[in-house]
Amino acid sequence: MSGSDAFANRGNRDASVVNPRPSGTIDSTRRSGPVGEGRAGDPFLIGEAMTGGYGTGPDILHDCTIAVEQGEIAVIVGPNGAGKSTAMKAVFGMLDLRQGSVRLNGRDITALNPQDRVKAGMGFVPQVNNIFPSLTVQENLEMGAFIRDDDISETMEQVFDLFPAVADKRKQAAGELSGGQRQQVAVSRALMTRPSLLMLDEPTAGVSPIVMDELFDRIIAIARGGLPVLMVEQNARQAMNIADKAYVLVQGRNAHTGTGKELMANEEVRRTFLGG
Amino acid sequence: EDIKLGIALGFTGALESLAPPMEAGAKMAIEEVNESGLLLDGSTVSTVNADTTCTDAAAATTAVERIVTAEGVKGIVGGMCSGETIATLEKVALPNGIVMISPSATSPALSTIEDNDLFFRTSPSDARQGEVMANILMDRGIQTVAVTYTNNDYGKGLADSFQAAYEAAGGTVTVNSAHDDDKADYSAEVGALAAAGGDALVIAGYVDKGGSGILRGALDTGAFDTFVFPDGMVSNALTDRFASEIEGSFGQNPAAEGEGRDKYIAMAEDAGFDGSEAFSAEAYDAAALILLSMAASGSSDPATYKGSIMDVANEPGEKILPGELGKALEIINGGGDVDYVGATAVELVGAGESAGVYREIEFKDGAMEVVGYR
Amino acid sequence: MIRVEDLHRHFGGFRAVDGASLTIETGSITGLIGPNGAGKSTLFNVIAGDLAPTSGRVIMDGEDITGLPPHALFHKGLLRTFQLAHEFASMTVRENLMMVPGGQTGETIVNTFFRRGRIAREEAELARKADEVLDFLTIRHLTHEKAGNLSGGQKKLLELGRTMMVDAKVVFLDEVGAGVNRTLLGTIADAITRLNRERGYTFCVIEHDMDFIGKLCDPVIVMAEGKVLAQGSASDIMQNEQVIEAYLGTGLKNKDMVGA
Amino acid sequence: MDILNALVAFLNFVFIPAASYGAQLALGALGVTLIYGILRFSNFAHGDTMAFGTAIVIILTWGLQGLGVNLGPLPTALLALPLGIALTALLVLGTDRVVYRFYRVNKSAPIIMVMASVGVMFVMNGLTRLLIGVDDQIFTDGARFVIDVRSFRDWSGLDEGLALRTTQVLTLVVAVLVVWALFRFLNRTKSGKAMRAYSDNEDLALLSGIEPERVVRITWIIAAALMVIAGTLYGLDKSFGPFNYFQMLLPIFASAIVGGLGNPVGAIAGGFLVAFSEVAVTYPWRKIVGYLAPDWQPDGLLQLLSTEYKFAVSFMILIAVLLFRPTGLFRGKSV
Amino acid sequence: MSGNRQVTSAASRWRAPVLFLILAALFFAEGTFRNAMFSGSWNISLAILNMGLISAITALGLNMQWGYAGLFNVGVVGFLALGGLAPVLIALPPVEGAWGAGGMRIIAALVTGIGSLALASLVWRRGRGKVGALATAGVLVLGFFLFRWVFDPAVAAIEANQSARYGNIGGLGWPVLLSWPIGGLFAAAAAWAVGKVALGLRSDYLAIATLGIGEIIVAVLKNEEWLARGVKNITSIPRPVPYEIELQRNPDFQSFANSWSTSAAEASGIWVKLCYMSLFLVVLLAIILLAELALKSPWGRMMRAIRDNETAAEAMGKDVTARHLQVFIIGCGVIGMAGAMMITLDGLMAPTSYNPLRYTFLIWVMVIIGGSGNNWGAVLGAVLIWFLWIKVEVWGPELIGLLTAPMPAGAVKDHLLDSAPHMRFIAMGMILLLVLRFAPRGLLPER
Ligand SMILES: Nc1ncnc2c1ncn2[C@@H]1O[C@H](COP(=O)(O)OP(=O)(O)OP(=O)(O)O)[C@@H](O)[C@H]1O
Ligand SMILES: Nc1ncnc2c1ncn2[C@@H]1O[C@H](COP(=O)(O)OP(=O)(O)OP(=O)(O)O)[C@@H](O)[C@H]1O
Ligand SMILES: [Mg+2]
Ligand SMILES: [Mg+2]
Repeated sequence: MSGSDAFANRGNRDASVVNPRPSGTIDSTRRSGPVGEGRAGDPFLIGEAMTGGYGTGPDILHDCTIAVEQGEIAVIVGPNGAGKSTAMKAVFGMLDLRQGSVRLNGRDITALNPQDRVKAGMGFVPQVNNIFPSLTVQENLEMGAFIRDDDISETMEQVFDLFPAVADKRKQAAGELSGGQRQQVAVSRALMTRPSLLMLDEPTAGVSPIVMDELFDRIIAIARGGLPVLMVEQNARQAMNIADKAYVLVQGRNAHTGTGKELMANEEVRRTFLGG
Repeated sequence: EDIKLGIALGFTGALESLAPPMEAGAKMAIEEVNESGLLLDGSTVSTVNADTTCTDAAAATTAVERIVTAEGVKGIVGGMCSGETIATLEKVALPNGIVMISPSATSPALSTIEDNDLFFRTSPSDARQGEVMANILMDRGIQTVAVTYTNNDYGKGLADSFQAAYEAAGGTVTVNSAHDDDKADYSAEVGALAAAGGDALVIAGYVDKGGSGILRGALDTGAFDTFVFPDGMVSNALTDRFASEIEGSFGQNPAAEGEGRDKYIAMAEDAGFDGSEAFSAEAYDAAALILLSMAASGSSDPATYKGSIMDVANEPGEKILPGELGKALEIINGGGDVDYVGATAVELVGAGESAGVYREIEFKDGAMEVVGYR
Repeated sequence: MIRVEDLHRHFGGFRAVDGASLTIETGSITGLIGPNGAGKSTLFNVIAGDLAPTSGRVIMDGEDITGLPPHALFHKGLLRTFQLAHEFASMTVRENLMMVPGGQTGETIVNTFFRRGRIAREEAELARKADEVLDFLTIRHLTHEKAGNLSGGQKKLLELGRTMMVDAKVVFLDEVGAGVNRTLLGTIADAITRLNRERGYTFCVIEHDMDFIGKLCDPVIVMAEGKVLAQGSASDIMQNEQVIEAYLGTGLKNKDMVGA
Repeated sequence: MDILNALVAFLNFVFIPAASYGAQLALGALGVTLIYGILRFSNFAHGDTMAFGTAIVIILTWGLQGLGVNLGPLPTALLALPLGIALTALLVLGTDRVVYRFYRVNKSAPIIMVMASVGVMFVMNGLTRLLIGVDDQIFTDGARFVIDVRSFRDWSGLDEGLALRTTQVLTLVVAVLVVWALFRFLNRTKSGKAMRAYSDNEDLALLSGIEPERVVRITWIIAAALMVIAGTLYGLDKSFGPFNYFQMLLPIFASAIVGGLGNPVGAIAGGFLVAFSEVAVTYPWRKIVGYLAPDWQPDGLLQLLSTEYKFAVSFMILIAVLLFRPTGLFRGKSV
Repeated sequence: MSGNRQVTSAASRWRAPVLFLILAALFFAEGTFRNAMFSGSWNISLAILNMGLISAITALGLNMQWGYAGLFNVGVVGFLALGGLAPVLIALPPVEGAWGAGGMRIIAALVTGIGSLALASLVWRRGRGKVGALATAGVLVLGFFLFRWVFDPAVAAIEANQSARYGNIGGLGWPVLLSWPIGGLFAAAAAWAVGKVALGLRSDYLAIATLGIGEIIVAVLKNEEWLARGVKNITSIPRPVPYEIELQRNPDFQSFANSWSTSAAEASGIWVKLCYMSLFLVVLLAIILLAELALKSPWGRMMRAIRDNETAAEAMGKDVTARHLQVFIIGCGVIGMAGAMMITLDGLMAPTSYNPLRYTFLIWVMVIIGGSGNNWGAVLGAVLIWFLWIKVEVWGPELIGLLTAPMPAGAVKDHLLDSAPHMRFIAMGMILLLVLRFAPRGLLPER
């Protein structure tokens, strides 16, 4: 928001001169750089030794590494402000890394902008504002498949199979759905690209326990279908149960890494980060 | 001596399209005098423009203040619109004792203003035009009319004086309503005028502004067949746009009978502008009057030459037409007397305003014809 | 005591709150849970005056407060916090607190010209009180920080702190725990308990974290489809068949697949 | 009772003029509402950009007329329209590049864009005058009337005449076509849906692989097309005066808001509502009442408000609509 | 949210004094140097300054609304015009016969009108649903016809009274200085009515409402001839300062002028302008003083809180709508006062001159360029922009002349030279865009 604070909260309420809906936050004008070679023995996705922050501000991430293998679920947990969302954004190219690299499927994509990472096969579901509220559910899915030029009806059927609740509402504006349904639409939208990797930022925040279980079920199903899933979770205990790999971030650094089971077994991790 | 004259017109603003031919007219007179080299022992005259914006009194006074106090002009051709003219007269010309001759400020209010004999105009007061127009209508046997006027002091003043004169003569005004210039749409106005009805429609507006819009709408909807055009409408633009459609319509504008005007128009054509545009001839006359008065009084000091203006403008003396300024200067320098007639048959009456000779025009066979003078 | 009587709030044809009736006892910490879209936040918004009810009444201590604007309710001691923290971002933490009390002499524009002495005295008193509150919340070191620069959890503490600047009677908390780290949530829970015990605040809390609800709240009210579904102690509610079916669920179905 | 004459008078003085004026307002409001919905600010430069685009079309039209090209009964300006739109689109894109893009990239508050648009308004205002001068310009050619008053009277034998100008028909036809095309574009095509998606949620649009800058470009191009079409139709139907378009800003905004900002259907409804109320409320009903009830021909004009206050009407309507429906006739941006 | 961390550089302390010094230097140059850029006349320099000071007061009023509360008022022109009505109704001598002709009836009509509005709003608040709406509409329609029935004959009678010279109701003949606060009251009363409706709408539609109301007020002034002669203008409004002519005739003044070795004409102009300047300065400084006192108190803190987050402020017991209404009324009052001062300075009331481009948008440019939220910024912006607005008239043609000098003579060059006056708009737009780009918080940012 640099430079605009003179106006930050002036006149912006007046619906006759500005549209009070919040604007985007991603710099859409950045251009992609070249794609490099991956390294031998890399996992499917790896954000390695990432260091960086927002704009010219201080570094938020310090030498942080996140990786996920084909068909696995990797979970990131940690206290508020630890940099979990920032790490996801870094992997997705939404902030400039000062050091480190991001490699996907044998290619170095550190220089790509988010649009091109979508094209490279990454699907992302943000924590909030993750649907197009005035578009119908079906149009939401079509937008998910925006970059595809082939026939999308088959994928859409697959998604509807996975999320029957979404199929029922396909003609309804997505903004009219309940919170849990919205989350399902959001994940469906990301699946429409036929991504080779799914990234979820706190998909269960603010949803009721029953919907949370449902969502976790779906996520497991997706992962077992062969699609690697990388997600951030605050409901750490449930998340650890399903994680093939788990990262605990503290102040932008990797504090603990292991399988979900291992970390659950670790007394210190349980007490300080998992709230139990 | 280098004498500076100010030309204070609304180069931007509501009447910006009228300003250039007026400026050209004033400059033509000055050119003529300069070429003769006969003014006050070979003095030269140069001009300084001030943009009065027509509407913004503050900007106008500042601009005129500048040409008076900084540039040191000895007289002003201007202002253009009545409101702004009053403001600059009261705030600049009077305190500084500068002569202003307005070519186009026609508001009746200027007839009675406190002016220290510094203010003159080469156009008549609208009060007079109202009477003339009423007479024309009566003579043509038209008993009921609808009136629409441009919503400013000119339009309103003219419409009111017309209504008074017309009703006094036994006519009926079915409706007397305003239209604003530069509006997006005139359907509502045309509808209202049509509903009120009348044998003719008087359009006291500007041809380059809302007047055309009203006329267009009234023609297209067939609301009226006969139109009456006062001075703001009578121009070549009217002929260009509407001539074939307004057969039989008529109007009047201040313009003297005879050679003066024709000559002026020809001169203007040579100089590359349209001399028949509204108030262009008046601007020529205004500038000429100032310069001849300077010559007649032998001084470029406004306090001195302001006394000669009426003498120069009125009888007795040799009649002076446009293009004869050199001749006039010769006569004056030779101690003779002139009666400046100029392009608009200048005859200053009252507190120094044009007596108002109007020519009556009519549209016949797609052309504007002069049918008489009043 | 707050009593909600047959409250309705419709959006177009949709009945977000559809005849809810419930009572919040003075001195209690009442939990409000229910599926997404049950109408909890809408109910809060109606009670707190942010939305007008379609029909029904809200009674506070025997007085009908239906449809009063939020600022009027504030002066009656009914305060709320927001699901997303609503701090005054460009003001310091202390200013955030000092602006809260109503009826300050210096809030009347004419007084700012003529009663400067009195204003200065009041300001000193307010600053002292604000510092006390910050001590209580363990964020005294942030006194002069811009509120916009606080972390999410600290903002939530600040929201709570604002309610302490005046003598609130009832405080409504909308999802204080969403997205908050569990350890910090513990701190917040402690603060709520202390306010309830030491100052006698009544709380009504929306939350999806059942541990938090279980530890803090008694009684718990369950809403579904705009109506009250059940009410009772936390442990009762967690056993309630209907509640399990509509809200709690029975855990992961694919549990067996985990780690496979 | 003379229903036919009353009807013809009504059509001639109220319905037809209001319909074509309404269509012009609707096209303008559509542009405003599109920019509001997608770029999120009210474009105060809209009127003056419209004037500039129209000025370009006029100059091109003169060129064509000079070459002797014409469209028979239709105005030559229609031929010049595509090139005019292209040039205006270039100009508008240039403006976006040097002015608005900076604020978009910096995620400035939208109000700052409004301020910038005020700056652009001043510049455009001056540029238009530089380009074409300050006079009214007339560039209509082709057949003036589809039906004119005299032939209608002769044909029907009624007292009242009815006129239908080519430009009025043209305005309505073009407006319907443009609106239809726009709706098809927005609701059926991928790019159109992408625009709606962007308008809903910029970040998510980007995360779905939609190029935001492309959406912005398309928006400006469509807006430029709407501006030039609306401006040209208006200029053909009335006349071109550089200042008129600034004055149109007010009714255009009123239309867009009455309809529900950000909603294209609303913009159209708003345009017609404003136009009809302006004409109907200030129309003196005496004549029509006279036809319908000849015995009861009243003395007064039966005019609710004098025409000087006609635009006060659109504001009264605006306030009334907003009191009952705070988001406009058709809901503005959805949840 | 990096923007929230505001860096206050050491230089910013000197920024305001330095900029004001530069501004003063401009005026000094205008008054003393005579060249292509400046006129070298103190009369002009002071004339620009005086109007600049009035603009500054207008900008202060707008700045209160926009800078303190974020209210987007695009109807400045209307409130200025309304304020301008005060000198006419207060300071002008009464018109003979006008009151007798219809004064009482006009008052009765206004009472009827306001009464039926009040009744309508009462019915509206009491009634519910369709019946309430219908009843309200009924009251409004009936009230309207009743109002017209009382009002129209009175207007006709007053306008018929000496219509060539007067035709208006005339003034009270009170001192013109009194009309300044009264002009403020006029505008404030209108602001109350507008704010009551517009600020109460659910989404804030203040901008469009003010845009409309501004036009409506000007339309009323144009068309209600009985009030201030409408478009026929009122001239010769009394002055609070001496007339130049009288000074010139005064021998004491002549010798005083001679002692400064200037002509009496020039000295009288300067003297009168200095008198005006002192009056304006007193008002301006008083307003700034009060504004600053209010801003640096709990009231100011409350306003900042409301601007930051209305929902939260409302939940913290602040009546946001009432505060907005208050600021809106105060701001409009200040604008109205400036309007009255402007008419006093001009000595002329010409409703056709109220053009939104000049009196609304230019004021906006002043506030934005000066630095919204900062009172001194508004003053700086106003005086500076007004100075440029006037000087562009001279500089524009010079600049175009310079730019076109290398071009071959021809139609294009002539056209460009002829178009020089329009440089005004382009220049203002450019300045606004440049400032927004490189100093988005204005020349003197809010602290
Ligand atoms: N857009 C931004 N600009 C500057 N700093 C930011 C921005 N977003 C986040 N931060 C800062 O980065 C740090 C990490 O934030 P991040 O959102 O990654 O935390 P998180 O681990 O996701 O926390 P949570 O669990 O609360 O979502 C915080 O200190 C935050 O203040
Ligand atoms: N302004 C509105 N317009 C239309 N529908 C609305 C509006 N606000 C809420 N709703 C609908 O009302 C229903 C209840 O919403 P509410 O926010 O009260 O749910 P909730 O119980 O708080 O859910 P959650 O736990 O997800 O926050 C939802 O279906 C929502 O879509
Ligand atoms: Mg996060
Ligand atoms: Mg909720």
